[in-house]
Amino acid sequence: MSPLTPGSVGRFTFTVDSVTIHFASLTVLIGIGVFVFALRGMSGPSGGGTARAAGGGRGGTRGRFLLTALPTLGAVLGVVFAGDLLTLFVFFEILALLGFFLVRQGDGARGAAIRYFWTMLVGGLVLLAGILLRGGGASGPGSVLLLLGFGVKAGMLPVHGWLPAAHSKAPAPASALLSGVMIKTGIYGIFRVLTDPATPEMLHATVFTLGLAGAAYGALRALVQSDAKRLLAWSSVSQVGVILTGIGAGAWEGSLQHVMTHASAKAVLFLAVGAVALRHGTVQLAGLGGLWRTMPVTFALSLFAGLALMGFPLLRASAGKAEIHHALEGVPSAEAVFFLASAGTVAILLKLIAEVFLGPARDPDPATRASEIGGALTALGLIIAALPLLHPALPTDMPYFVATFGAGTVLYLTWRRWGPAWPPVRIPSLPSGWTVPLPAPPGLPALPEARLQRAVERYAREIAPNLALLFVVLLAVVFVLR
Amino acid sequence: MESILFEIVPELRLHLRFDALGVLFSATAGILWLLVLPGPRRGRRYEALLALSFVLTLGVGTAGNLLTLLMFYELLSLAAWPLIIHDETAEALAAGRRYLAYVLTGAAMLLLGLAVVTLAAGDVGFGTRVEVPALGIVLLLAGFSVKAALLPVHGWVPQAHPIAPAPISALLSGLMVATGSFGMIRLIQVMDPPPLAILTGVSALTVVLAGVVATRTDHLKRRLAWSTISQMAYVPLAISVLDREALAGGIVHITHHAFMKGGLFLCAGLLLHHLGIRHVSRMGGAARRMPWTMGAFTLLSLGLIGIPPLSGFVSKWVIGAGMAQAGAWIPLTVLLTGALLAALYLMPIVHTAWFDPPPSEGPQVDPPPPTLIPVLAAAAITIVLGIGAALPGFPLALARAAARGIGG
Amino acid sequence: MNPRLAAAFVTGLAVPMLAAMAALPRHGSPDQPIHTHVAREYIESGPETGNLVTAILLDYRGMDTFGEVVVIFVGLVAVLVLARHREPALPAASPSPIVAFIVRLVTPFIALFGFHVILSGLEVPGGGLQGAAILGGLVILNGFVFGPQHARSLLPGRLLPWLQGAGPLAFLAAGIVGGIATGFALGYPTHLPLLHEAMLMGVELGIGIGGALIFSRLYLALEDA
Amino acid sequence: MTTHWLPALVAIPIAGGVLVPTMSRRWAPAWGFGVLIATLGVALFLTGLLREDTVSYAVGGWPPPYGIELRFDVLSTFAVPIALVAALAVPFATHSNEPVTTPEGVAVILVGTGGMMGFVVAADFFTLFVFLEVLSISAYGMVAMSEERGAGLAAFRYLLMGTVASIVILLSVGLLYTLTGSLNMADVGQRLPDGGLPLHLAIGGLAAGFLLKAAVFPLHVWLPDAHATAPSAVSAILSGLIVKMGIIGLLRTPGLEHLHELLIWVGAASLLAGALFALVQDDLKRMLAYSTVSNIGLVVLGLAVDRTGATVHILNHAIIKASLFLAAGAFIHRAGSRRIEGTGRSMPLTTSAFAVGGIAAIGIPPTGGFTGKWMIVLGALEAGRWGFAVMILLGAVILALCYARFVVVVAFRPSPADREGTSEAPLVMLVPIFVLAALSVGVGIIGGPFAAFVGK
Repeated sequence: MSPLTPGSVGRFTFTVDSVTIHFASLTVLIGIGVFVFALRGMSGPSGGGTARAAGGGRGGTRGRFLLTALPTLGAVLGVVFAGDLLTLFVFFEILALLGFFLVRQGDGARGAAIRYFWTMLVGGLVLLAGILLRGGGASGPGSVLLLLGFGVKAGMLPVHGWLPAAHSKAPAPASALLSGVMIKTGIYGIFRVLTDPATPEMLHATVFTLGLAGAAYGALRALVQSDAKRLLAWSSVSQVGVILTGIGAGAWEGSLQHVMTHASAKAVLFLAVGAVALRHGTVQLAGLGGLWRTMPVTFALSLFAGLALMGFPLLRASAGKAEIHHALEGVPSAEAVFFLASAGTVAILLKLIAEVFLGPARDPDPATRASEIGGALTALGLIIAALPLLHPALPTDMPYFVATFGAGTVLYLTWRRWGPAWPPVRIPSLPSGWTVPLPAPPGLPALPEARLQRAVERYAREIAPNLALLFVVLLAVVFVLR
Repeated sequence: MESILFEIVPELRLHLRFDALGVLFSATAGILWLLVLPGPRRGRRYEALLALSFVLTLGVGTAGNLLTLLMFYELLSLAAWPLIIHDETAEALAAGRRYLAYVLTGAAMLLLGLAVVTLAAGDVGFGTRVEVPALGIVLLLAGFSVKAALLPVHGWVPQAHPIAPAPISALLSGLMVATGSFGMIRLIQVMDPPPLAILTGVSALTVVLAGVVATRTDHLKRRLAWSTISQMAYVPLAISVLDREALAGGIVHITHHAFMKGGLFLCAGLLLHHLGIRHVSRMGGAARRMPWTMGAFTLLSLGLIGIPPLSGFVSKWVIGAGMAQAGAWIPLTVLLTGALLAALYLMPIVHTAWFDPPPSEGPQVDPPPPTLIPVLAAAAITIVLGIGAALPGFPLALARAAARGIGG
Repeated sequence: MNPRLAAAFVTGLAVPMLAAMAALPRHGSPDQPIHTHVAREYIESGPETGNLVTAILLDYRGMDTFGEVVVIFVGLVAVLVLARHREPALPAASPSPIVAFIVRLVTPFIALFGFHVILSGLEVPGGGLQGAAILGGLVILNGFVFGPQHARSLLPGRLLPWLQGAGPLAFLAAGIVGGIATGFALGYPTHLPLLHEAMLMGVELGIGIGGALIFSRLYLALEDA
Repeated sequence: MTTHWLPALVAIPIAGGVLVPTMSRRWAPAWGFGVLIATLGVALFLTGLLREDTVSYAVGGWPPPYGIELRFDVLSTFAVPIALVAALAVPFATHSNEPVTTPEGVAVILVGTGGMMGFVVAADFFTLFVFLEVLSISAYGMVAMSEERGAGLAAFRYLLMGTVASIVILLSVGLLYTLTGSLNMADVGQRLPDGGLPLHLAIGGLAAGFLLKAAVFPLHVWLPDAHATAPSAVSAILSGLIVKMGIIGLLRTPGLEHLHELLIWVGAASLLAGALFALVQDDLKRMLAYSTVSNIGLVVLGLAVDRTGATVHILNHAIIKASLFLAAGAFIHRAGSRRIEGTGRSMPLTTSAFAVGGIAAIGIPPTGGFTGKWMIVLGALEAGRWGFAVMILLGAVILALCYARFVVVVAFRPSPADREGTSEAPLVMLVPIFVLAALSVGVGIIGGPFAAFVGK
């Protein structure tokens, strides 16, 4: 049974095929890793002070996290095993709800969580509309809405806004789950839609274009972040873009491979950053440095994961990216953008690893130079890091890697020398009627001037530059695709 | 099964009929009444009228022709009125006056419509289809829309629902408004309606505007009342699509909504009674004081928004599927917008209650089991009806059977 | 009401009424409906009793007369309800001896004449109501002269409640007897002249005595008030 | 068909009434009740006969048109509510300290009942007039019986207006006699000239007189005072029965079809004006009185569009309005004054009956108020008179608000402190109220056969 049949209420159907197994195994493996980390790295009911920095949130974080994370994994499995769209949607919405609680457990995550919730809710409604339309026989518009709905979850370009905020504010293990597992359900959905024969051809190109744009845009945004978790979050946007490019271009196996790569690598990186935060109480790049000495294992694992993500040819993990790249051959413009994104990824990861682990030690306090987080994390990290090695194969595009690596290094160094600090993105608290009630109807209240003022300022500070950048990238993409 | 009793006026008989639609409605009424029965005693008058209005609701459910339907419908309107003003405050009395003015005007329109229909087609039983002038149908629809709280004539709901005692609010929102929609369904069961573009427009407007107003309302029960206006407009919206599946969705929505909104109003009543909370802005930390109550509230809210697999989702899904089948894109959009608005006015309550600090700490004051159980039962029903939607004998099956009986 | 408005109103009503009068069949012309239809039948079939007016009053349209007697009766009773709770009036000032003497003198004659009018109504113009007026007037006259207390003493004490309803009761009795004798209520048995006569006499007497008492009591009740 | 029970219908209550003054105060109500129950029996018997044929009776053996004819037809079935309401009013009044149950009071009621009986069975215009006088004078007396302030003035006003009406009716009867030479209704109907000013004046005069008796707006000015100040038992008779006599008179008027256009407008005006006046009343009985004006308007409107409906409605409204006035009387009795706030709190049964009566008065199915109203609305629609159907329903809505208002006053306002501990009305009041309330629902439930019977 195709997972894209509309389904009927009250009947849950499930299906298993290779794609399902792929996503499911990924979910379970990362889930195990995250749990192990959480058991060790988060505080119990009588949690200590250090745990607050890593896990964030109030006392008793671990229990709450586990209570949320376990059903989250179940819901993810529900999504990927769903035999029809309705079943899928049911788990999808549950996932959205649980995700809210995951994000909400972070310190200062209120705004991000709320934004996440609304985005997911609207995304869910769009998805529902898509499902209904497909069920009603309008497979064209239905597919568009399905893509949009799944795209929201995946962090596809125009609807990615929630992702950096949520991923960076959530507690580290939650971020790992979010980036590693949850956004993959969106990708799973898009994959299913695009592999369905009923989907119009035109949508392949659309996904391809959006993916390409996202890959470049995310990379550029990530490059200018000064917060390690935000950097990783933007990197996720970029990587999702890469995967979507692959799906759109028809490089399906490569895409799935890259899904696995990104999931595991990003989980390791988030957990590593979490471990760093656990020790040092900050994730600001400016406050870190030289940690390779105190946390060598963490460093090694991060490096390993970073290399996998960059597409280091000796790792099997790079095969996916290579296949995606191959699918682009013959379209020079797309290849150019893809190259930019790849170089950007290299620069990002170099930046992360270099700023955190290399260089002079910035932390003068010897008291915090404690041992590493411990054997559990190491074991977990190894499991995760080993994933890309499961199917070792010889690289096929060593030159490409060298080129991207070179370009990325240049990019990183350039930024290091001259790079401007990107204006910090403030997460607006949405919507303002959330807790502060306005005068009751009848008659809708007038828009307060202060709110208007804030809106204008926000537009000038945050939205306008983003739009400009987006515009440039899209223009480039359109230009080269022509 | 039908039973024809008395001839009330020449050619028009008191006529009872048991079909899927009526059984579903009556069963909903029965269970909802069971839920509102526990709680503090409120005196002879209250209990007598409560019982009376239950009987009359059953009458609405089992009416076999238009006249009988209208009869029970009007009597129910009147029987509910003393319940609304039960608290006898000046505010309640004002609300009661307004309620009566609205409901009676609606009744006048219904009667006129019935007269037009009777002149054209005689006794209109629900088993046969008849040809009647469009004017009659329009009048009847307009009359029913007063009770169904469609937009220009919704005015009684936001006043009457918050002012009534909590169990009565639950009944009003759960079933009283539904009788209007029920009447509309009965109408299209027997007559070919004219193009229902106006009904579509009006209900769409109602869904959206009432939802927007609900987000702007601080008074908890009033917000829930606006929510009722918005949510119950789904049913006429579904009717106006003229699709069998959408209709089934509309029918099942009546039942599902009854339990969800009924439960929410009961929760609101408990909040008021145990914590003295009337306003959303005062609800910070309420969930810490009354975790069970607010747990049920949260679940019911999620159900109302239409989060799967709760019952609210089932009705939304079935309505939506029907609309999609019929190619009614605008109603479908409105339907989803309504769900979004439901989230906009319900989730902040939940969020505030669970995550915001309480104004003053205090011990947990969850009500004693007899009062708490109905609320939890409503939540449980929401889950069961959602997950078990496809089981035979469940509302959805009955609604589909009913819609089959109606589908032209 | 504004007097001018009232005048205008009355004029407005009067004009069409006068116009209608003008449009009526000419007064006195023999071919107009009232002379050719029912009334002719009355005249042609002739009075079964001595007097045509009495025949119409008591026979052809006895029911109407019954009704009118009841009207008078109920008028009295209504007044009695109102007067019930008033305190007794003061005794009248002592009358002039001349007037008192003359009234004492004529009282029996007036009474006799009253009864004559009542009973002769069967043959000549007159009848119960006229007699009742005379007898009632007699009581009222006494009341004026000697005060209400004296007038009250002229009335029969214990029998009063029975006798004041004499008019309707006599009609009812006649109705029942006539019903038995002729098969129709208020029918008069022409084949039984004696009974016929007795019934008419009874009715006239009832009307007369009852009416007289009613008039008297009306006077007394008003005097009390 | 002929039966002696027909004249007996008139004779029994009058004989009873004439004999009451001979009795002691103690026995008068019982006697009155017995006589009225006997009358009710006769009325029911005659109504039963009516299923086969109308009953005609030639008084004194003189065949119509020469003698007086009594005729029991569909309209005469009003005798049943007359007897019933009057019978129930008498025991109801025994608890009041007003002189209704003195021998004279009972006599007035009995004779008045006899007058109404004569009125509804009269088939002769002059007889009709005579019995109209009997019942009118009884009615003036009944109003005057009240101990209320202003009752005398109200009665006097009533008397003035009533007398004007009577004179106009008498003049018109005279005109009809001049035109046709006959007084028998059927005969007059056959012998009417085709037209002409006198005919129109006669018909118009009759209609005007009867409309005045029926208290149609704007001729209603006497009614509210009279009905509101009268003792409640009497108000029930006045509002339930006596104003209906005007309608029955209209229904007996020949050539009424010339006046349909007038009637429909007058009726509509009365319907709305009565309802609106009722809305602003602060006194329960005045509200009920204005509600009667409104209902009479409905019936007058109905005369023009659906005579059967109008007839049904006067029958049903008699019972409904009587039950309402009796309930109002019970409230006032327990409150001890016209200030009845909160009285209903301790009188749930009376309040329920009042509510049922109110529902019936508004005309919600399946109560008696619905049947007639429905038929009239249907008639108006059938005649293409849309606006009037709407007006009827509008009037019903306004009336509903009036009744709701007084339900609030009675049952939802706090009672004054000095009236704590009142109790439910005594049984002798409750039973009449409940009999009437039950009947006002009962006649609605069998409204179909009922209307068919009336429409025959």
